[in-house]
This record gives sequence, C-alpha cells and structure tokens, in this order.
Amino acid sequence: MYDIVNGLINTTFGWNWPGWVIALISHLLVTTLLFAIAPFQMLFLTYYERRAIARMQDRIGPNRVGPAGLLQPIADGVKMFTKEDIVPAAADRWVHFLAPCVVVAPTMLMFAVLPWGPGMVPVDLNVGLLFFFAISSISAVGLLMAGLASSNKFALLGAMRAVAQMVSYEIPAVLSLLAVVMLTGTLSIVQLIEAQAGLFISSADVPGVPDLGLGWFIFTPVGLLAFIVFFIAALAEGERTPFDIPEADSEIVAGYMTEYSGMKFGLFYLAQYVLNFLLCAIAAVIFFGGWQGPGVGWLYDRAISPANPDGNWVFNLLAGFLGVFYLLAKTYAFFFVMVWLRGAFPRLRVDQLMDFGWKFLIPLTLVNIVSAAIWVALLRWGPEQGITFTQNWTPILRWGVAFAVTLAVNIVAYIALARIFAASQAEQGRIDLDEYRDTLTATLR
Amino acid sequence: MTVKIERGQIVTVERGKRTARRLPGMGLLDGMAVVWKHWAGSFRKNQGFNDIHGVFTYEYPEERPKLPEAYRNMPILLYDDETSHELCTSCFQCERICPPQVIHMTQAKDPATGKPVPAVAEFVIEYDACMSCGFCAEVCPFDAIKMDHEFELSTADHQKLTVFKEQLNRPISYYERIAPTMWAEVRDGAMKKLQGNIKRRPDVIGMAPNLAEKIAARRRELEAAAAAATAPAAPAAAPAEGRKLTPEEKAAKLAAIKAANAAKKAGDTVEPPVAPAGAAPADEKAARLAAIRAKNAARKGEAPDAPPVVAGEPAGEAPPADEKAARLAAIRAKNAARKAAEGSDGAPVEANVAATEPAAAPPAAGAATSAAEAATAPADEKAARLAAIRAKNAARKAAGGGSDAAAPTTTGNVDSGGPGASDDAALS
Amino acid sequence: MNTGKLAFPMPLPAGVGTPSAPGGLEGQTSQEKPVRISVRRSRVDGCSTKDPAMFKTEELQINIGPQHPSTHGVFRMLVTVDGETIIDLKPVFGYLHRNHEQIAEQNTYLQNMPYTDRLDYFNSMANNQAYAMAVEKLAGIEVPERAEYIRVLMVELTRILNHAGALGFLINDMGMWQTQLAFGMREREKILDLFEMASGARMMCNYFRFGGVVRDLPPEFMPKLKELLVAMPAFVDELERLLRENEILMQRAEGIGILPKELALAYSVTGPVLRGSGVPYDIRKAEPYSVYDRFDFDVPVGSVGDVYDRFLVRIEEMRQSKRIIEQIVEQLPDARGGHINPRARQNVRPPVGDAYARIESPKGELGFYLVSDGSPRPYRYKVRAPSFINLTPLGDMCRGYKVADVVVILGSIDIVMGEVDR
Amino acid sequence: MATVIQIIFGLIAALIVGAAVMVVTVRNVIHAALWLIACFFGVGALYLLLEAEFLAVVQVLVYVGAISILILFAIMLTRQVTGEGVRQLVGGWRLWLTAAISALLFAVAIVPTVISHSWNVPAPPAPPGTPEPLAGVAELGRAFVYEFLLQFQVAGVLLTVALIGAIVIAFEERARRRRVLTLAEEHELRKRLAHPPPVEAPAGEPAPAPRATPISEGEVQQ
Amino acid sequence: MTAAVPLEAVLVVAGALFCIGLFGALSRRNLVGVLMGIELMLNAVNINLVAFWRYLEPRFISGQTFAIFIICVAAAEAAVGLAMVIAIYRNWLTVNADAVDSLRG
Repeated sequence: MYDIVNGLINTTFGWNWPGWVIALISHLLVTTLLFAIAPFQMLFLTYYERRAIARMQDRIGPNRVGPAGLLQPIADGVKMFTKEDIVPAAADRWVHFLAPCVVVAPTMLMFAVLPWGPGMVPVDLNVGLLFFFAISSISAVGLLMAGLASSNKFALLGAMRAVAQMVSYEIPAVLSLLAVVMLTGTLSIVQLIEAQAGLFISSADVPGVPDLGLGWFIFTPVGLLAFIVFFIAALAEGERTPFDIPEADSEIVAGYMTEYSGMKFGLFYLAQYVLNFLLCAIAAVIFFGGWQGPGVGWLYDRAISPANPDGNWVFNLLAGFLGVFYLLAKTYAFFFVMVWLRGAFPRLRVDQLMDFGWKFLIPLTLVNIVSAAIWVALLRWGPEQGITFTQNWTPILRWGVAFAVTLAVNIVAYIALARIFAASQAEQGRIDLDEYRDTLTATLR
Repeated sequence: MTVKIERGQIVTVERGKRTARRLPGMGLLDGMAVVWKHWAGSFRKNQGFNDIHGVFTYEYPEERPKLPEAYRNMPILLYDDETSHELCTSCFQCERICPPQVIHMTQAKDPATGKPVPAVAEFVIEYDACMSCGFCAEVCPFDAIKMDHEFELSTADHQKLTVFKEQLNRPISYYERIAPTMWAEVRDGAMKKLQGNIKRRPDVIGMAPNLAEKIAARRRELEAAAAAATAPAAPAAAPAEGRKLTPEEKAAKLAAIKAANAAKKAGDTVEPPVAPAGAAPADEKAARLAAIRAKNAARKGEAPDAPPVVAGEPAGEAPPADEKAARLAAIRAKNAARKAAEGSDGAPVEANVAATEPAAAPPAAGAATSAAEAATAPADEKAARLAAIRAKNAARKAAGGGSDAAAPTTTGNVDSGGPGASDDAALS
Repeated sequence: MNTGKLAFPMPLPAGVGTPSAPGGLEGQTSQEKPVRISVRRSRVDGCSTKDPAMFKTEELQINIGPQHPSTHGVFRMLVTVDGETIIDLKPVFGYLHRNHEQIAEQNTYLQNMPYTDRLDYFNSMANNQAYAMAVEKLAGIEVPERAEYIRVLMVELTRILNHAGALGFLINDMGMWQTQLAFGMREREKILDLFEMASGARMMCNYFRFGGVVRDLPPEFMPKLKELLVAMPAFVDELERLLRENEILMQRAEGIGILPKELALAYSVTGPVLRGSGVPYDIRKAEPYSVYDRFDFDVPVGSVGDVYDRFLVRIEEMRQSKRIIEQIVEQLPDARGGHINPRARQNVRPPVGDAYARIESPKGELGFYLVSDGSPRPYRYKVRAPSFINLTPLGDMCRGYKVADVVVILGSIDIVMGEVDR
Repeated sequence: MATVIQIIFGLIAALIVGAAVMVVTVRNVIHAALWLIACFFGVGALYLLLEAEFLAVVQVLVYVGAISILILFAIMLTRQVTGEGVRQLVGGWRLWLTAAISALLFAVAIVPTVISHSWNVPAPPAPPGTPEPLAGVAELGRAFVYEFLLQFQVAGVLLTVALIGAIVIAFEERARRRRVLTLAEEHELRKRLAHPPPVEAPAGEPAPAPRATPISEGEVQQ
Repeated sequence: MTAAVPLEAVLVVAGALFCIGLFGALSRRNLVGVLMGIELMLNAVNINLVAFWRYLEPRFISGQTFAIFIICVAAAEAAVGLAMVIAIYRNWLTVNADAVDSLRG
C-alpha cells in the first residue's frame, strides 16, 4: 500500500510529500478498508450460518428481508442499534462498558497480518503468526472483564469457562502451528503461503514440481494432523459447537453476555463472528495455501512486485482478484464446516472439554512436532547436520519416505492416544466405595 | 438380555457396543454424514409423508396447507342462502355445553304476542376465551353452529373478539365449500328442521340481520301475500289488524326517506333534532318498539363495548295501548339520542380517548334520531317497525363506516358518518 | 405416590368407600422391597466445615429458571453449586398452576374432556384416553371394538410424536442446536396432520368420547398413515445413526443422572424413566387395557438407568409403537364397527362410586381417579400425572453432577409443565 | 519523523507510568489487575518502538494472555477479600515509609545515575534512511540453540518445575477434597453397608454393563 | 527511535516503573497485589535490557535473550506465586500478607 500511495502522490503528481505523511495516509487507507470489511464479514457470516444450518435442518432460513433474505443481517443490526442499553445497577460500570471494546479490538488487530492475495498484506510482520495468536489471547481479558463486571452469576460462570477454554486451547493451536513453522522455518505468514506453491508436493520440498499453487501443507501427514488439531482448537477458541460452552444457552443462558444488551451485545457478536472468520482464514492460509491456487502464481509472476518491477498492473489486478477469491472460498468452506459441526454435534461438558484439550490434543500435537522433525530431517537435512543416509536419495524418494514415516507415526499416535483417552475417560469418576467406605459412611445419616 | 413374555419380550437396549470395534471418531463422522445428506437434500421440497428429506416448511402467507374438513377453529352460525333464515333456534344446547362458557344468546320473541319464537335474537361468542373444543357444533341438534376454518383472527382490538350475530353468520354455501362431506351427512335433516322452524317464525324474525335486502324482499313478499289474502276479507276486523292491511309500500318508502333525512340532519348538527313528541302516534306499540330499537342502536353506537341490549325482551312486554306510552317512547328515544350526541361532544375534550369510540357514536346518534322521528310519522305499525329496522341497520353500518373513516376528534366527523348512514337508509 | 395416599379435602359421598389402591408397582418386577429413602440436603463427605485444612470454596446459589431456555416451561431449579458441582437442587414449580382439578369438579364429565388436552399438551390423545377410560369405568359404558382400535392407534401415534419431540429437546439441551429437534418436529407434524384430519385440531384434539370417539377416521386417513409407516423406520434409523454412537453424546449421557432400579421403584417413577432404570414395567403389558392384548410388541428396558439408557429406551419404544400401528392397520378393517360416535352421551350421570383408570402414556403412568356422587359432575377428580411424579427424584438425581448435566437430566425425564403444575 | 516518535514515546511512557501508579493505588484488586494489563500493553508498545517485535509479541502473549489472566483467576478464587471497602494498602507510617523509600530510590539513585552516566551509544549510520542491521527472530533462535543453549535448557527446566510446583501447591489431596456422592453411589454404599464386606455382586443385581457400572460417573470432583 | 529519543528517557521510564512496582510490592496488603508489584518491577528490568540492546548493542542478540529469560522467570514466578496464594488462602482463609505470619502450616 505504501508503494502504491507513494507512487501516486510523489511520482505521478510530483508533490513530494514527506515519507511519514505517505505512511500515515496508506495506513489509514488500509485500516479503513479493514474496518469496513470486518463488520461486513460478520453480517454476511450470520446470514450464511443461518441459511446453511437451516438447510441442514430441512428449512429455508431467513428469506424475507431483501432478495433471498440477504438484508436480514441489516435488519438485525438495526434492531441491535435501537435496543435499549441496559447496565445492571450492581455492575462495575466502567469495566462493563469497556469489556466489549476489549473483546472487539483484538479481532480487528488480527486483520493486520492476514494476507488477502499476492502482495496484499497490510503488514508483513516477521513474527506474524505469533502476533496473530498473541493478539487473539487478549480477548480473553475482555471476556473476564465482562463476567466480573456484570455481577451476575451466570456471567461469571460463563466468563470463567470462556477464559479457561481459550487459554487451554491456545496451547494445542500454537503447538500445531509450530509443526508447520518447523516445515518452513519462518513465522511470517506471507512466507508460509509462498512455501505452499507446487502440486500436492510443495516446491520447497521437491524442487521442480510444477507450480499450480497446490503444494498445501494439508497434503503432508504432518500438516493434516496439525490441521485437524488446529481446527478443533479453533472451534474452541471461536466458541463454536461442540465447544460453545461459555455461551451454552441451555445451561448458563448466554454466559458472559447475559447482562449485555443493544449494541454492546452486538459488539460481542461482532467479535465472535469476526474471530471465527479470522480463524477460518488463518486455517486456510496456513494449511490450504491461502490465496495459492491454480493460476495465481503464474499471474503474479507477470505483475508488478518487488521482484519484478517491470510487470503489468493488469496482472496485479487479476492475481489479486483470483487470490482473494481463493482465500474467501476456502474461508467460507471452513466456516461451512463450522456450521456443519454445529448442526451435527451436541456440546461437550466443560470438564470433558478440558480433558480433551489437555489429555488428547496436546499429546497429539507433541507427537506431531516429532513427526515434523522427522520430515525436516529426511527432506532438508544433509551431511552437515549429520544425516548421511539420505545423501544419495532423489528428492522424490526422500519425500516419499518422509511421507510414509510421518503418516505411520501420526496414525499410530492418533489411534493410541484416542484409545488411552477413551479409557481414561471411562475410568474417570469411578469411586472405589470400599476404599473410602469409612470416610463416606460418615456422610450418610 | 431378553425375556419372553406374553406377546413380546423384554429387551435390554444395547449401549453403543459397536463403537469399541471402530476407529475413534467414527460416530461423529456418521452424524456428519447424516446432516450432510439433509443439507444436500434440502434443495427440493419434501415429497410427502414417506419422505424424510427436503424442505418441509411452508412459506406461510403465500403457501397454505390444505386444511382437512374436520378442522375446527372458531364457531360460526349458519343461515340458509335461499331464505336467509338462520338455522339457530336458540335451544341453548351449545350455551350449556360450552366448557369455558363463552356462548351467550337470547331467544327471539314475537313482538306481537310476546311468545318465544324458534329463532335467536342475539348470539354472542367470546372468541378470545373460546377453546375451540367443538362441543357446540357437536351438540347442536339443528346443525346451526359449525366450526370455521378461518384462523387468522389476530387483531389489535380486543373488543372485536367478542363476536355478535352479524359477524357470526355465514351462509350454508360457505360451510358446504369448506366441509362438503360433513355437510352432506347432516344436510337433509338440518334443512327439514329449518323448514319446520321457518313456519313458526313470524315476519322477519330469524333472518340473518346482515342481509337487509333479503329481509326487505321477504317483507314485501309477506305483505303482498297478506294483502292478497285479506283483500276479500271484511273490514270489520280488529282496528289494529285493519291498519295492517292497508297498502304498505308507500308507508315504508316514506319511512325510509324520513330516516335518511333525519340521518342527514344529524350529520349537519351535533345536537340531533329532537323528535317531535307531540306528533300524533298512530300506533303506540309500533312507536314504542321503534323507540326501543332506536335506543338500543344508539346505545350500541355510543358504547360499542357494552353488552348488547336485547331488543326482543322489552318488545315482548305487554304494551299499554295509549298515547302516553308513545310519548314516553319518543322521549326515551330522544334521551338515548342525546346521550349518544353527548358522547360525541365529550370526545374533543378528551384527547386521549381512542379514536374509534367518538367516531362511531355520532352517526349512530343521527340514525337513532331518525328512527325516533320515523317512528312518529307513519300511521302503521309494520311500517314503523320496518323503518326502525332500517334505521338500526343504517346506524350500525354508519357506526362501522364511521370508525373506519371518520376523523378522530372533532364533531365534524359526523359528516363523514352521516352521509353513509343516509345512503344506506335511502338504498334500502 | 399412589392413590391410597390421596388426600381428601372433603368427606366422601355416601356409598364411596376408601378408594382401593390401583394395583401398583408391587409384585411387578422387583424382588426386593423398595428402599425407603428420604430426600434431604446435601451429603458432603468427611471433613467438617470447621476443619481449617478444608478448602472452602464459595457455595453459590443459582436459580435456573423460572425463565430459562431449557427448563421446558416455567420451572425453577434452585441449585446450590460448589464450583460446577451440584450440592443440592430444589425443584420449584407451580408457576403454571391453573386449578385443573377444581375446575374439573365444576364441569360436567364431558366438559372436562378438552381440559385434559391441556394437561400434557404434547399427548392430548393419551390424556383423552385415560380420562375416557375412567369415566367409562365409572359409568359402565361399553366401547365398540373399532373405536378401541382407533384409540390405540391414536395413542401409539402420540407416543411416537412425544418421543420424537422429547429426544429432540433432549439433544437440543445438550447443545446440538435444533437439528434433531427439527427432524423430530417434521415427523411430529406429519402425525399432527393425521390428528387434524381425524379430530380437527392438531394439539388439543378432544377426540375421545365416552364410549367411542368423535367421528370415524376420514377416508384419506389410512393412505396417509401407511405412507407415514414407510418414513418412520427411516427416521428412527437416521436418528440412531446421527446420535446413538456419537462420542460426544455418549460422553454427555453415559453415567449421567443414574437412577438405580430400587430407587426408581421407591420414587414411583414410571414410563421410560423407570424402564431406563431396568424395570420392565409397562402397563400395556402388566395390565392390558383397551385392545393391547392383541398386539405383539416388546418392552425395551435399560441396564444402568442413566440418561443414555432413557435415550435408547425411547428410540426403541418408537419402533415398538410403529409395530403396534402396523398391526392395527392390519386388524382395523375387521374390527366390529358399532356406534363409535356416541353423540347421545352428553350428559353422563355415573352411579355413585369411584374409579381409577390408568394408561401407559408416553411419559409414564397417567391415571385419572374419579368419584361420583351421582350428579353429572365429578365429585372428586384427581390426576396422577407422570411428569409430576417423574420429576420428584430430579433433585437427588442431579446431586454430584455438574451444572451442565442438570438440563440433560431434566431433558431425559421429559416433563411437560402443563401436566406438572396442572 | 523524530517528533512523531517523540510524541508516541511520550504517550507510551505516560501510559506505562500512569497505569503502574493506578496498579498500586486503586482499592479494587480487580481494577488493579486490569490496570496492570494496560501497563503490560504499554511496555509491549515500547518494545515495538524499540524494534523488538518478537519481544513485543511475546510480551503480549505471556503477560497479557497468560499472567494477567492467571492473576485475575487467582483474584476470583480468593474473592472474599476483593471488596471495595477493604483497606488495600498498609496503613500509617509504613505506607509513608515505603513511599519515601521508592521516591528516594527514584529521585536520588536512579535518575541522577542515568543522567550523569555517559552511555557509549554508537553513532547512528550516516544516511538516516537506511535501516540498521538489527538482530531478528532468526538470530534469536540461533542464539538459543548455540550460544545460550545451557541457559535455554535451564529456563525450560525452570518452567517445567514451576508448572509442576504450581500444580503440587494448588492441588488438593484426594482425601481432603470435598466430594458429593451421587444418588447411585450413595445407594451402592448403603447396599454395601447393609450387606457387610466383600460381597461380590449382590444377588439379584444384574451384571454391570461394560462401560458404565451403576457407580461410575464422570462427575465427582477428583 | 534511537535518534529521536535519548536512552536516558527510556531508562528513566524504566526506573519510574521499577520504583512504583517496589512501592506496590511493599505497601499492598493483598498477596496478589504484592505479586503485581513484583511483575511491574520485572517489566522495568526488561525495558532496561531491551533499551540497552537497542541503543548499545543492536547487532548482538544477548539483550533480547536476557529479556526472554526474564519473561520465563516471571511466568514461573507468577504461576508458583499464585499457586501459593491459593494455598495460603486455603489454609488461612485470607490473602492478607500481614495475617500470614504463623509458621504453622
């Protein structure tokens, strides 16, 4: 963006403005654009979710306001705005007021590192991935504020559940991404996407693979397992079924949102849906190549870029459109899966959720990290790292061996851990009544 | 564990045994497959009772499910299309059986003799408390009360849910359309009973009151028949009887015109012209009846939520046959009219009062006055009665029209109601 | 509760003795005597609260209800929790009390029929049957065979629709949004269409009369019913595939809300809750009324008595109901017709006496106890409502579980507040 | 550009110091914890300004995302003492003493030392526009596995020990834990008390189902 | 940054933060409050380290490395400290530092 604005103002018009003004203008432009996109995404996703889940339940869904019900979210928004804003008398007013803002702000910040298309990233932070999750953990503070300030037991319970859940599931999410980071050796999201060129085999792994933009990490066993774990963790982070315990309406009404009404409630909703969108987008970016897809790389090679300053801007445009299309298509597909799960699964109980995260997902990600290490050792390392037996293998053979080994490790780990977990769940809660007979007898009258 | 018992067995349900043999997570995938199937199948309509996929909802206002014949919502009263006679004979069976006791009725009485007639004078059902059990329709020996299929009854006006005979009346053809076979079963018996009842109903009693033209036609028919029958008869009959025999067309028309004029006048001024009490009443009874009717109509117009005053009862009282009674009746009518007019006067002061009430009152007052006046003029009982009925109808119609169209507060709304009333009166 | 303990607020009319206890639970299945259990406050183990070493977490009192999404109506549970564990749960109800029994004593016998619809508004047909049977017993009215078949057909359809709905609500309470509920409602709507065809109303059917039914089945009823019988197994199979082995559902349902066999008997619960606890007690088998002795069907029972067992028992009961309906469809044309539409019996004046009739309603044993003093109005009218009695162990069943389990346990009991509060 | 940076630095410094002051003075401990979060944010922003992006992100991840949440949870678990009315600071002379110590330390020791010491700041590169060769994440990672390997391992051990230690300290012994018996357990216990010890399945009782015996239930707080 | 803001300014901010943290750690009666004060002091130290790295030795990574170690220690300290707070609360039913003066556990 900086380049474009700079080129427009200083080169085309020749006004020769100082650099910080240009920077300011370009950043304002980008942030404005993102702030416009985020609520729009939320509106569209609510509509999309309601339509999709209605179809799963043999209904049609909202179809009255506007063509095919497309204006329904607008109507909902108008309703939200016109509702009375109620603050409980016993509430901590300032904290109650600030909580929705603290929840929404991080989700907006997370847009900063999301690449939309080739060369279309607001900020290419070299620790982008870490930034994404660091920022996402802030909203837990907002939830806790909401729960504490509402002076409502349901809100407090909901907030404690939400925060415990978010903090717990951040660990498997980050650990599963760590495996992918090990495959590429970078934390920059842009470089992660660029590493996914190729055709089912990443060009980074096996040189000479034709680049159709399909060298996604999902096609590796490590990436597959990491994706599954990450997606489950994303469901928990985004408070989606089967992990929507913080707002389980059948148990604790609306959780931390119980005492919120009007637009403050709307902000929580906004934050949740934007977070869901972002989690889907980041899953698409990291495991499904983001904007990578057939044609984008070819187009972008002919476009203006730092590597190729002489390109044609038409290709910029085409590559951008195609890239954004791929990214959004993948994102919405993931969101559809979220909706699908919501339609198909009951929700877990809070202690089961914790058990699942700590006793199943985290060991699984640890095994996956070992798999990633095997993958890297077999594919990338050579004699200088002390790996000599792969020296004479062809790249494709190396890839094949790495694939087979990691796949075997992951499948065995999955089945074994699932069995162990199931057994531990079955054992849990059993009391040996004979052992505690004396203690327990005292409790009986 | 299964244990054989007589005609069956006791089966212990299996607790998800198959899971142990499968990969963990397969149960979840199975569920997702089911949901996917529904999603994929939801782009078509549900085919019917043997289909478990596809959209099964109705797009309600456009698409409506076909209601079965037996469907029951709220009770209605039937009347015969041809004779426009109501089937109800006010046998009080439905009133007695109604579990929430929302049916109320009064039996019609012959004003001439004061004897009960197998017809209903007024019939009220409180739709808001009705539980649609259908007992009334079930017990009715004359098949006069039936259950309607109309279910869109929601209204912002709670009062409208107390339903009177005019709104309850439906022609038989309507019911035949919604429930052909169920009507066919009872049709012959019902019609036979109706024919028997019609014979016992003098004059227009028992005719659906919302069919003014039919009633008028019936009137004329009756009168013509009576004239033809009594023409050769000796004029030495009782004076009251004799008067009845004079040619009636003219008198009726006169009464109608007078009523129309009166209604117009009522439209011009707030204080309706007082009926000239000194005018020579030819027939006391008729005048009195007319006055009472007018009064009822006025009261109804004045306060639509008041329970209906039954016209039949006072009419059935033994009439004092002298001039004083006529005068009294006229004064009563006048008072009623004035009350109604006062109601309309008070309206502009009370800004908060709902718009419909004052709007409905003045036309009714005007019509009532016209009725009172009309009662004094004609020299004939029947004509007076007719005039009263017309006036009453006009008043009611005007009340309805007024509430729809009239401006809410000022007395000027009488103008909008008045012409309507006069039109109706003239038309009839 | 059995009727032997019924409180009589007024002296009984002459000729009415102490009502005999209707052959209750005793001798049906259990070898042991029911364990007497008193409902009491929480039982907390060993350490007294004075022990300074005890980690005293705050006990929270939470009101779940009366306005709560998953209390199935206006129902309040006063829950004392320690963290998320329930120490004590007190059901509070009566918010929907509308004086049903007293109103019924002011009405004639027939006038009460539509009021019974409103007891358990999911199963109006079953309520009608129980009441009609009570009055018929009291007044000695014979019911023609065909009418009996129609009655059983309707009640079995009611059972299917009740279980379809109840399982949907249970799953909805578990958080699976409304998918299963929507599927259940779809089947329920089809059955309601049939009810509408026959009786004229979808829910408040008011279809039964003393000595018969309002009117015979319309001609378009049977073809539709046969179509429905095609869809019903598919629906049940799909439900099983969707949920029966769903790991999450098993996690939520297995071992939750266990009601041991003996305690289930002691609490006098009936219906799927009792059968889920492993007691094969089904009035249709134990004391065959109407024409139930002519049909082959199984009685599903559970083994543990937890939510999962109740869930499975309901699924199986839908299958068995479908079996019964198939047999009715076969036998109905041969049934003796008779005058099944007894229009004449508007004013029933039973002789002085009392009667108790009970049926296996979808929710459990539904009984009507009537005392007649010879007038056209019941002298005493008492409902043994299964929802109400199945609700009594709720507080004890929930103790020791988590807050999230309360709604699941409540959902598995399957109550309708209209029947609980009456 | 320099002015902008100075303004931003001023704002951040004000945020850090102001929030820190609020942390130590407000009465409500929850509010103090929230101010602490604001202060952590300010420090993170300062790191960004100092071009230590990784550290800034780690600051947010660890301090905001973990430590402050931990503090809030601890406050909630020890909730009885968070009331507004409770005096949160030590009283009387001790308060003044601590305030004096802190102020003196700042005014007498820190500020003069910092100002008077001549720091050996290397001259910035001649053309102001060119970026300085800064050490990034890759260097950091390399440093951890080569130069600071031992320290890195020790830090890992420390964290593990802290994790285990925290669990051990906060863990309740099984016997001391509060347990609420479920209905089924109570029933079973009563049955066993009625039929004295080791009775294998009492007569008449059905064999327990494979996965859930009547006494198994996942709910008892362990 | 290095050109615009002198090193002293950053150090003064860090010093102020340290002193405030010290005051908080000494004057708070609530154990959690004491912990919060300590966290502030650790942050002040971190600012110092990063500032020295940035201004004095930008080509070497040791400053940042130390900062990360300190964050590790802070995290460990917070975890153990808060666990102790909870354990103390369990035993004494208070988190008032003054009240916890008995050696008996």
